[in-house]
Amino acid sequence: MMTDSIYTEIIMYHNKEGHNKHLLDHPSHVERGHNPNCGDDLTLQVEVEAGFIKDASFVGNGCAISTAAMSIMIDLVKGKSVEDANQLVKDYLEMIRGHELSAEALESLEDAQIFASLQKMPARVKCGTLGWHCMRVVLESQDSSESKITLDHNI
Amino acid sequence: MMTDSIYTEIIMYHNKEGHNKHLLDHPSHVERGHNPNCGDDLTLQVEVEAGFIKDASFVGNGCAISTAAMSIMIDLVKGKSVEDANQLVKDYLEMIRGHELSAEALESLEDAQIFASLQKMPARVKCGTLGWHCMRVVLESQDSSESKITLDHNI
Amino acid sequence: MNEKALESAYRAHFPVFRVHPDLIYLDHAATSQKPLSVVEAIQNQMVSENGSPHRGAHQLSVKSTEIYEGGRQQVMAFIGGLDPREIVFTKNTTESLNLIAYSYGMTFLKPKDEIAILISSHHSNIVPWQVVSQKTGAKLVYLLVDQEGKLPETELKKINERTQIVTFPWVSNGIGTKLEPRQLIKKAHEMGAIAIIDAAQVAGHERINVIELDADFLAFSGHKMFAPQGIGVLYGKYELLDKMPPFLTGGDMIEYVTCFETTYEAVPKRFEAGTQNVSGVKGLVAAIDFIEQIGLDAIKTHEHKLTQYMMMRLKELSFITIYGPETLNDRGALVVFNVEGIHPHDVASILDDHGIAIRAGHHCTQPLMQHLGLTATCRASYSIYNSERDVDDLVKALYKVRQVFGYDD
Amino acid sequence: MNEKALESAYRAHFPVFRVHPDLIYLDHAATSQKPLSVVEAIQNQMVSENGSPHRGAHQLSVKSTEIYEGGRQQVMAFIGGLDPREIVFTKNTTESLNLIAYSYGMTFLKPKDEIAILISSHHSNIVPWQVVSQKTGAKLVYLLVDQEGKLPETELKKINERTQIVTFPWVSNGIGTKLEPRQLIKKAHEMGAIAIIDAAQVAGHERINVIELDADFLAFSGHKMFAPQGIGVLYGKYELLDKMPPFLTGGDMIEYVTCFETTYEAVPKRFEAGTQNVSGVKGLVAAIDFIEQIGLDAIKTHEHKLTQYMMMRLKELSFITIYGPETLNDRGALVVFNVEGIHPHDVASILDDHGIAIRAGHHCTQPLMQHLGLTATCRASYSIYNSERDVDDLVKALYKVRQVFGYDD
Ligand SMILES: Cc1ncc(COP(=O)(O)O)c(C=O)c1O
Ligand SMILES: Cc1ncc(COP(=O)(O)O)c(C=O)c1O
Repeated sequence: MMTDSIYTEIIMYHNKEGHNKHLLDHPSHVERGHNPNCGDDLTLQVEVEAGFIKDASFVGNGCAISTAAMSIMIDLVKGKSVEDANQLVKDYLEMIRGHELSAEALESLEDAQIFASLQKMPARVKCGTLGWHCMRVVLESQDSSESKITLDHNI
Repeated sequence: MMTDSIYTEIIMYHNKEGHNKHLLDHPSHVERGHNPNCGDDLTLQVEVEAGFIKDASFVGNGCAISTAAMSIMIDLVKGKSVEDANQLVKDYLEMIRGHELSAEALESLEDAQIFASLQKMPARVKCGTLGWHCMRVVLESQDSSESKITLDHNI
Repeated sequence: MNEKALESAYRAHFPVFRVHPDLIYLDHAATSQKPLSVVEAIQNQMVSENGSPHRGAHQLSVKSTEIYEGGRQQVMAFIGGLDPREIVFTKNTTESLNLIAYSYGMTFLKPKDEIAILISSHHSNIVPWQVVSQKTGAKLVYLLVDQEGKLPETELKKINERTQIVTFPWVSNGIGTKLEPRQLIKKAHEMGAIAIIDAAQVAGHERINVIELDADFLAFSGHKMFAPQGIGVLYGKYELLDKMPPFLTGGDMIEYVTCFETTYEAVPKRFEAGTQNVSGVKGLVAAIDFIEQIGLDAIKTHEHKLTQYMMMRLKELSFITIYGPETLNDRGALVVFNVEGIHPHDVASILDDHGIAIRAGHHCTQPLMQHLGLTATCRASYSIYNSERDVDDLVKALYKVRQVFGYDD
Repeated sequence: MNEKALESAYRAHFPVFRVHPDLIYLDHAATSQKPLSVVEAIQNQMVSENGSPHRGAHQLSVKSTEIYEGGRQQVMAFIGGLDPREIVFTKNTTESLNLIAYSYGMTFLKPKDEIAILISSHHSNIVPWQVVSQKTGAKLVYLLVDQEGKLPETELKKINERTQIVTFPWVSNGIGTKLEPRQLIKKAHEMGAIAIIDAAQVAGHERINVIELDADFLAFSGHKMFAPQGIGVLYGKYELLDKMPPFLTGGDMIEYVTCFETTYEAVPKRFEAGTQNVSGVKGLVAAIDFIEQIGLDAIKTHEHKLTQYMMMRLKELSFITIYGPETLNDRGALVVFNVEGIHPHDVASILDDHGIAIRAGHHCTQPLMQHLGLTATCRASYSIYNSERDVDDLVKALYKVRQVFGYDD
């Protein structure tokens, strides 16, 4: 009943709450992520200022896993430096790939740790990484032009 | 050792002898038969006069089965009426297909009966029917124009 | 035999349920489970009958040729054909449809010609025609279905003198609607077009008779009708196949090859290049034997009952929306639905956790989904190995799904 | 283990020899016999792991995806690849080569371009290029081999600035000659052409390393390397595959389909349309495991010994003409020969009657045959399940063949 647990523990909260699902007034970066197979289509908005993630939010439609993962990610990175956020992205994707993380790294992922069980649900991995890939692109880019990513078949 | 027997009993004789392997002076029909898979390429020549097969011969190259079947057929039909020859062709092809023939029909095939065992050598059926298909085309045609047939995958 | 006994007799043919006794497999439309007889047929072929067909004089090669060409005869009989030359073996429905598109479509279509496609078609019956359209200039015209997936009479008017091809799924895997193929075929022929039936969701469920249908082409996959993956069928009328150029070229489909020119074999071998999947044909024949032994009528009766029961039970749930036709006779062996407030992929994941395999998504029918205003749906599809108990378990599990999402039904 | 024990250990892996204890199978180059482990792998897949890959969230679908994508990794490793995206699954070598011809050839070739083909190529590597030539206006240029099947240095000059494609069999199935692929590839690259290796007769016989070879494309069939029929492989460099349009289109190779437009998946899935043969991939992986367990070096050593012995024994027969190279290192695991005065098909039929399976004919290499001035030949090809005793029996039976034809040797 691993699936039930991932759903019950975290996702409900974020799905219902939806406190991160809105538009930003002054996003510096807008990144759309989509997943043709599921029909997930979420857009991440980020306001980066002086090397810090001042604000973030998302809009769009997707399954519970993709939206919850997105929302939990936003909670996690808000207020962090670009450098720290980058490390979180790296750690999160490593975790999903099934690599061992240091206790410290794991802890820094806070609520996002629950998605570790996606390792055992390969069909849903792309849902759980959609938002994080958007964030990765945002962090890698220096400008704020709108781009569009499609996930490939590896994580 | 069915294969050995078909080879020993009849084919040797006709292969070595080769008394039907030559050109006719005045063929009324020339029919080329070929078998892409084996590389058999034999041409049947027939002189039909007043409803009778006055003479027949063949030229070309092929395996022992195709050349022996051709040669034995020529021995059999020479001097026969077109009608009788037609019946022989019909009976021979029926025999190869594995259909039951009347004792009489079977007997009329004389030496060609040995090819009945081709039923059990499906890979060689096309060899054993090549000459007979040429004869069928000759008998069906009214003119003496040269044509070219390729065997299909059924008999 | 009573109903229960019959059900367990059916189920007993499928070893997968011995390995996974709790599995409720409701994804037959994606791919079928395999009866023991098919598994054993493949095993026998690999162990004692394996050779390369057509090319050799030795016994194993002859045996392979017999299996392969005998299989052609059996497939022909299975779909009511009369000429084995009209049966081409492929690897799946997708290759069958691509073969028509490349060999017939690319060769005979011109600008201004039209290809009429039912909007409920599978991607495999859409994308190849988009490619043909791009290459030949022929125009794609979609016949639109209603909310139930049925084709309104008025849509038939789109088939006109410019139409060269009419192509459609007999049963749509995206919404489950079963069409009456004859009216479409008749209309196509009246206008001088050819008609292609995608029978992927029909083979093994209904008696097919290509002669009565007067179909020009008909395609299906073995793996959806109890046979192994890797084998498919294309039926085509001889006079059409005969005038078509080859598609894949290479070994076994040629007569004479010189450096610069090649003469091709007669049909159907012209379309079967390279070493063929005899093992797959052996499995397909075993599947046909299995189907004929159970009986297509019995299969249909069983599936019909399941459809009826599933519709009834799902309708009891206020949070379920069912798509597709109300009338049972217009349905194939699948029910498409959505769960209020929950994305289909989440539904499928949670059901999977309860041992229930369904499919969620667009079912390779995105144009249909767009037309119906949907993004994704859940699909439960079934066969003789399913029973009413599976439906009961599905219903129970759907309540659980709702609970997980905090609903209190 | 001594030689004899090793031989019977090898043979014991193959159940076909339990069913047919007297079978001497010398037609490995046409299709291989299957080890028990492969038969069992297929059986397991069908019984307990069968689902439709990629599309589903349920366990069997996930399992299928794992088998399929895991298989891609293993095939990659087997041929020394580094990027699984460079492995495309097809149904056989013929489809792999057609994929290149249709997708690369038809797209990128223009009139005046040249395609250089080794004349010893299999029809599957000739006819598709004839079709490309007819459609694009590109010219076919044949690299001619000598009587031993070897490529004289001077022929390399035919590869020039106009050459876009160089394609050749690493080992020719028609004469048995093994080339040094690197010199051809190097020359191709110097001239800006791509190089295609037909490795159908190499996979499972030799270690392949696509990176060291610097091959652009490489094709082979599962069924010739202990795997089942119906599964093949195309290796292609990522940057080439990535710029190629799809070949077969339909389900699973798309991202978004609308009525009139489609965006395609990234490679390799772009080239894998429709439900794939997971069962075949499972069998292919089992075959790779089998090969690695025996060891490619051990296989090569064994085959090398057999070649040596067969050459020696056949040379003792005054009525036998052997074709192909004298030097063992230039040979694959097959010997091509003719029997004086007797047509190869007759030889094969009589040998078959003595339980010996060889192949007779043109071996799908008619241009090579014409070039060498032959119509047909006999071919004995072998693998680890063969032994020197098989060769002895072949020699004895060849005397019988001559006797039947009235020769007194
Ligand atoms: C060298 C070579 N290339 C290509 C092929 C074609 O392989 P397949 O028939 O499996 O497509 C073969 C075998 O028939 C071969 O020996
Ligand atoms: C209606 C329909 N057509 C075509 C296909 C494609 O079949 P395959 O994937 O076996 O090629 C499917 C199944 O996926 C289908 O349901």
